[in-house]
Amino acid sequence: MLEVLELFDRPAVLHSIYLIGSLILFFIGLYGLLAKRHLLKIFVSIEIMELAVYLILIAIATTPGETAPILSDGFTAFTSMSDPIPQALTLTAIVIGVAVTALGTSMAIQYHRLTGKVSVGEMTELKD
Amino acid sequence: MYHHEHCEGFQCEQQQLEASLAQSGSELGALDRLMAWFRQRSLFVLAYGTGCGAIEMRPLMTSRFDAERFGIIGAATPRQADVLVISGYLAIKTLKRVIRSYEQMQAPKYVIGLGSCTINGGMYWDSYNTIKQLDHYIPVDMYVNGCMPRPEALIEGFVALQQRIAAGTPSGFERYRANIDWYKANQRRVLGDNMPPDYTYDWYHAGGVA
Amino acid sequence: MTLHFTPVWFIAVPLLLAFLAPLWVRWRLLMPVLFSAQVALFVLALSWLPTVRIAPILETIVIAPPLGIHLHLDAIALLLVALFSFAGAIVSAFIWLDNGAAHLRERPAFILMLLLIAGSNGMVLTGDIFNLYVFIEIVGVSAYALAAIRRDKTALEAGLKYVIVGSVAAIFILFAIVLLYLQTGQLNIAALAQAFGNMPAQMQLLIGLLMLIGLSIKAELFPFNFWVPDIYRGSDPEITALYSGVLVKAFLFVLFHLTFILLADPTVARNWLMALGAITMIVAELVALRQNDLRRMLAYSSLGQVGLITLALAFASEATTAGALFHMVNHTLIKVLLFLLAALMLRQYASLKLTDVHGLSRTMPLAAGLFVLGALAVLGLPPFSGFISKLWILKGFADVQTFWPVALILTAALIEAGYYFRWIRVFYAPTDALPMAKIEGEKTLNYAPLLVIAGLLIVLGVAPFLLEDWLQQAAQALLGREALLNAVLGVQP
Amino acid sequence: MAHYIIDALAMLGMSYVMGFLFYGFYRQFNARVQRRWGPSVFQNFFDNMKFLFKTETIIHGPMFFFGPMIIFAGAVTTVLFVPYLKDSNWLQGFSHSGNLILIIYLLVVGPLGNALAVGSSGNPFGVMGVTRGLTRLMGLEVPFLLGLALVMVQHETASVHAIMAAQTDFAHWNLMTNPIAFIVMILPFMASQHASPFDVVGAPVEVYAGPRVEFSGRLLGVLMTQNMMMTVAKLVLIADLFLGGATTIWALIAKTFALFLLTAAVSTSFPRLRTEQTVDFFWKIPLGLGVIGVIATVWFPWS
Amino acid sequence: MNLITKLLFLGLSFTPAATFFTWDGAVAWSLFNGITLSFDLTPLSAFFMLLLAIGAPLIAVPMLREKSDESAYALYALLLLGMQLLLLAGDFIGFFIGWEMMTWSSYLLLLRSPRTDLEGAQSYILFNLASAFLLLAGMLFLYSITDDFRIQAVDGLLTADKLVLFVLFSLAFLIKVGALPLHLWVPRSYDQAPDLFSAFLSALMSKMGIYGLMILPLLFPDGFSEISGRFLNGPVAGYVLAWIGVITATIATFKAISQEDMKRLLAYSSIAQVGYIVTALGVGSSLAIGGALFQALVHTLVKLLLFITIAGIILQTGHRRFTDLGQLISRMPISFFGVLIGIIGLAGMPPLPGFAAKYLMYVGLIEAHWLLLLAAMILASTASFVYCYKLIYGPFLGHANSPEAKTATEAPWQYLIPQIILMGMLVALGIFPGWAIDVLIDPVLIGLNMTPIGAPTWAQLSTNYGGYDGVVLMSVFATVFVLITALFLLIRGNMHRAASPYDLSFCGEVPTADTPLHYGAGMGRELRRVPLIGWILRHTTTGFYAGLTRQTQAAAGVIGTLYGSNPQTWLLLAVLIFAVTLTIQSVTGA
Repeated sequence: MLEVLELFDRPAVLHSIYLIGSLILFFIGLYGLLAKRHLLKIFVSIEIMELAVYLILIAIATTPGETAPILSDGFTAFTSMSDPIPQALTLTAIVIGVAVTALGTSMAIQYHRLTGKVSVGEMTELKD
Repeated sequence: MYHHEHCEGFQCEQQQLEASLAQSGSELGALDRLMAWFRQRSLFVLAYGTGCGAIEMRPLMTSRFDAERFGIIGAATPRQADVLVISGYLAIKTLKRVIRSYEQMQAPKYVIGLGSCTINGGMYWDSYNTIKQLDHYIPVDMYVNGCMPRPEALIEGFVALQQRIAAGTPSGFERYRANIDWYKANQRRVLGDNMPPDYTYDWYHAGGVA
Repeated sequence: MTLHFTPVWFIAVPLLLAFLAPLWVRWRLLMPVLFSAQVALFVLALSWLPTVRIAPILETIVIAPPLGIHLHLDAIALLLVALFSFAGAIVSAFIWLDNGAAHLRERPAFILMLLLIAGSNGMVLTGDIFNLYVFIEIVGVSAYALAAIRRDKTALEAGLKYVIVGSVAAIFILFAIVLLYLQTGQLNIAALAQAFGNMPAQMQLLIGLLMLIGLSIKAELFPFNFWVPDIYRGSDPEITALYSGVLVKAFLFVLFHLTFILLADPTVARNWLMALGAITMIVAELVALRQNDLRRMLAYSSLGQVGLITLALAFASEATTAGALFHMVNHTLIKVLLFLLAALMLRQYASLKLTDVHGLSRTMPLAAGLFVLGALAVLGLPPFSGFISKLWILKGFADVQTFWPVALILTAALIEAGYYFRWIRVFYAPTDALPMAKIEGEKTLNYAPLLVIAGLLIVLGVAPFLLEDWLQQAAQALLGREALLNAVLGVQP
Repeated sequence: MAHYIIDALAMLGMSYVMGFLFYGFYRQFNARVQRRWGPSVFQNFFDNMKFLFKTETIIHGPMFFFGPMIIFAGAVTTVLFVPYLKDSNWLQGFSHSGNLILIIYLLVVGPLGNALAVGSSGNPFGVMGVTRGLTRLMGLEVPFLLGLALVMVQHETASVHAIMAAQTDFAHWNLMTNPIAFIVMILPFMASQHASPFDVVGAPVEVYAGPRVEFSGRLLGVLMTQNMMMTVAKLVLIADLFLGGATTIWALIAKTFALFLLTAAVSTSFPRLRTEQTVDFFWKIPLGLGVIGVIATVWFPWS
Repeated sequence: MNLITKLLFLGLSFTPAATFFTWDGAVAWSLFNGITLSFDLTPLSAFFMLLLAIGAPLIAVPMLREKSDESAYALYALLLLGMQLLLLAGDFIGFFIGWEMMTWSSYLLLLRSPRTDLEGAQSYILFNLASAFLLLAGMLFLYSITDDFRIQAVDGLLTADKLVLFVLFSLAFLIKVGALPLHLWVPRSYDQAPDLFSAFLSALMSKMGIYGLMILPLLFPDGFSEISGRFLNGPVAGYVLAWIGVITATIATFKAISQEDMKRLLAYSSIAQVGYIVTALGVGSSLAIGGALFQALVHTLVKLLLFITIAGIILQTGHRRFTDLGQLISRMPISFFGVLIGIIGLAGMPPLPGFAAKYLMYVGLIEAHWLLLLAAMILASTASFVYCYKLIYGPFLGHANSPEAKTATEAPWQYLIPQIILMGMLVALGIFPGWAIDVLIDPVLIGLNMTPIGAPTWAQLSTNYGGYDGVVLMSVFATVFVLITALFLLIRGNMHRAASPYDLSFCGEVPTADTPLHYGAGMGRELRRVPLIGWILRHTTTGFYAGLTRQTQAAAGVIGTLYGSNPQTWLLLAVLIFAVTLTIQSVTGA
């Protein structure tokens, strides 16, 4: 039993699990993006895909046992600390993603107010 | 030669018309005689069949009678023709075309009346739509009588016409020009408003030269 | 205190000005600021030209590459930055002078436009791949918002579509960046380039494809450019001018910059990219034949030109690259001109459908004339600069006896002529209708920015040697992988 | 100068006399074939004089008058540019200033001038006739010129004098050395003489006498005169080109008469063709022969 | 203001003349990347520059009559500039620049006519651009072989390369001259263009195609001579070109006969006339090239004259169809003489110079022993009599067929001055063909390294096949004409003028104003009964090009369906392509 748990501690296994999970998440998002008609659902799907990508980054860049990359409490060297860059990147990306999603949803709401439509398929105003 | 010295009945009318023209056959100069000779030697006949006599005109040109040896040959357009043969009866409708064609022919030009119908109406003497006496409407130089005359008679008529031309006898066209008003009045009597336009002869009034 | 000029200014100045927007609103200086900022950047760029010609400028922020973030100002970056500021200046001058589109003269538009320019400049300048992603997103967000800035049905529809497609493209790019980082632990492009060759081939392929598709969507390459006509049709023509003139060029640069840097041997991707470019060109030109709306037509024409540029850049010979860069410049100028003309025409006509603009030359003779000029230039007819750039590209192909692109380019130009001249003929069609009354505010001053572009097109067409050296250096900079790697990685803080 | 004037007058006089005699002969010949007596040999002269002495002539505007003048001038020019005699100072006209191609084109100048007059008359039948004439011309000119071109290629010159001079004796007549050219050329040549069976254009009973429908009196006389002269000029030209030219007037008359006899024989034997049949005929038979001639003499020069 | 603009425009139209007379020394302009444009006046280009110098002001004069139109003037100036650049260019780039400027500025001028329809405009620009792009392709091909854009670079290429270049260039220039079957744009544009601009198109712009074609003899691939030597006295490529020219001439002539519109007729006649030139160029001997140049000169003058005169008629009557005109001879006598001289030149009748040109070309063909070509050329040139006759009969003779034709007056003086000048030039050239040979054509031939034709005197045209004397010919003809007219008038007799136009022998009937007496449009209709002509007239290339357009449009439509409006579809497609490419590449192993 323990061996099984230890198995999970091994980075390769752990990374695989994270990777598979993220990819499943990614494909869920992709499915939603391609199959759902509702505008908000589409934005949700996009957000899910984005999150999946972040997850991959965070998960793969971190190995079990590493500590948070904070220099305090007597830690003076970057030993056995996780790589700080992915986390910084992810934070930035999340901010951007939020901005995009916010913009998109606000547009969608306004569009709904103006036209009463919520479906992507009904957006045919621009077609000649 | 069936030429009468004396006039009878309606023929006198024509002689009175001719009387006004100078009898100048013997006074022809050398050049005039030459010209007259060329003229009589070459007669182009307008191919215009007005009545049943037209059927007699055809053999005239063929091998049997061969009018070409007299210089007589058909012409398609009045501009080129010298002789207009009125071949038999002349309906009033046709008269208009005949007058038009005659006036479009270039002088010197001659008219031969063929058959009795042109002389006195012949068998159509009481028809409502033929003319009875051709020379009331256009001047006739030579009548060939008969109903219908045979080609031989026709040839004889032509030959007689040639002799008249060679002799310099005044021709119908001079008579027509001199008495145009009389002819026009006669024509108008039968044609009424259906007269051909007058630009073809208007210039006769200005002394014959346009 | 002396002002220290650095490339950061190209990014920082617009951003700063954008954040100070309330101030400009209060002082009623929005438009002058917008315009003068762009002009200032343009002048700045030009003033740098002699320096950059000697050696590229590397501006490191805090620490040196590969660890630090750095901006890289070489000839091509300078060319594009100058081009973007120039296009921005023209568009803002147009908006300023033209009192038609009120919503473009307000604060949101002001901020977004500055952001767009700042982001585009950043994309061109940055030497860090995540930084690149950030700039892509900045540009993206501002572009999405600008697309919808009119806030009516069509604009919102365009904005929404743009958001959806754009964010998916961004995810592709992000995915590729994440994979790159995970594989190499590097974010600096130069460092990545060194490490890229050591990655497993499968991974290279995956990353390459993700990057290619993400950037292709953004850079409007077939078959990822289906969104373009709708967006161009829905948003304001002034904004569209920026998309076609600035945005696409920035993305094209990024695509080829990454290709040439990351791949030690660019010929690997050559056939792919050339095929992509050729198909884009032919398909777009063909489809444009049947477009009955001016803006959609211009959109397709834009796609066709992008295809041409891609085709030429992908060939990666110096002559074609220089020609393609020149064509980029020309295309920006021309498309800005044409879209701004479309904006002017929209003031006068309810719609820009083929059937509605019959006899336009009667009411707007100058606009029609400028349209003709733009069309001739985009078709590559002398004596306009479009001819020179096309000739340059064709000559580049002929230099190495490659004739199929020549044939394709000429065929595409012929098809392009088919529709452009159809529009011209419609503009000049005789109409029985009386000339429409001139609308208020239609004044010759509106045309001033457009006339500047027209003059530039002629000048560059007659005297292309003015730009020759710059373009060739830019081409060398774009293709010179080794030089760049050495320059970046050899630098010390 | 005086030499030229006398020479020119002699050429014109000879052409005219030969012309009406030939045509008179033709009418006689035709009559005899038809078992008629026929008119006098001088009949054409009489006809012509009659027209010239007509006292009335109608014209339809100035161009109508100038047309016959142009055609006459064209005919005279043609006559004067054809050398009548070989190795002689006389009957040369201005032929040293011209050449074969020029003569061929001069043959057409007159008819085109006349066509203007016909058009000017305003008679649609006349114009119809002109169109037919031009169509026939289009048909006949191709094999005609091709035949002559074969001769020009054979002698490598376009000068009639040089071609004449090259035919020293009977064996060197082009008729003998280049018979195919003669065969190619002769039927179109007949058509260019308005001879039956290609005379649909101006025949008296076809659309009202064709182009001449409005011409009368003296203008018609002029047209007849030039026609006779032109006919002789063409005959002389062909005699020059194929029959070795003539050193004496008698030889000239004999050769041209022989050619004319050939034309007359064909004319009396065949029924008239419609215009398009004419054209089609020329483009099939003589032109086909011409192509064979080209292949035989130019592509595969046996000799 | 108006007057100043007009004067300025008139001055501009003299720029080719100024260039022609004052040009000295070469000019170079560096473009980029080692591409340098060089401009100079060679004997050949000087010849064509002369045509331009004659034509441009003569067309400008009647243009002054219209309301002053600055943009038209500007375009016209650009057009002249382009043509001068083209002629001066010493390399293909400059040539191409001039060529294209000419193309688009003429297109814009074409658009100024209210009659231009979409098909006409599109076919004009697309054909001309196709021509230009073929030229560009040829240039680039040449450059790829020789690293040189100079025109002289074509010397000494391999046979295969020459063949490729020959095909590209000849296609380019044949489109410009409107050779069959690439002529679709010609009748449309000549017909629809502003009336005076048609003169420019036909007289001057088609000559630029000829100028281009002049380089083709340099390019005749010589690899087939062992096959062809036995049958042809010349290169096969030349033979093919000559046949193209002569077929063009023949078919265009028949088409011209069947036209019912004056300008369309002239358009087809232009195609035909230029076809002769192409044939002569195919022969390529010095006689034939001389003939081609002579024909170019004559055709320029003739077409200027005819188009300007026709423009005058259209201006005065508003009609352009043969059925609507007639009997203008008494109302527009000078125009009548314009057309008369024009058609005599066009038909190649002696004594006008059209004959000299034809003579040289015929002799060139005979000298080359290309007799079948000669026969076809004769066919075309005799058939051209019919349309020439139609051209003068329709408007001027016969009966007036519309109220406007009954009341028209002579064209304004602006139209008459060029007509009179051109008539004078044509007559003078006809009298002095040797002068044209000596002064205009021989320098060009020498410049092309060919034997000059030479002329003993200015009056004489002389070849080694014999020649003729223009002065003798003209004086004989004129003397006879004057003498016979005088003689006839002296013994005038009773010659009288018909008192009415309806005094016609009309089978005894009396025609009236309602009788269809004008034969204008019907002329040539019966030609359809001749099998060959009927076949030609029944077939057109319009269908082919219309089909091509339709197919392209259909393809565009099919591909256009890809550009839907649903973002999900777009993304689905992108993802699918990603997946498929990834799979394929992974499986095959990149």
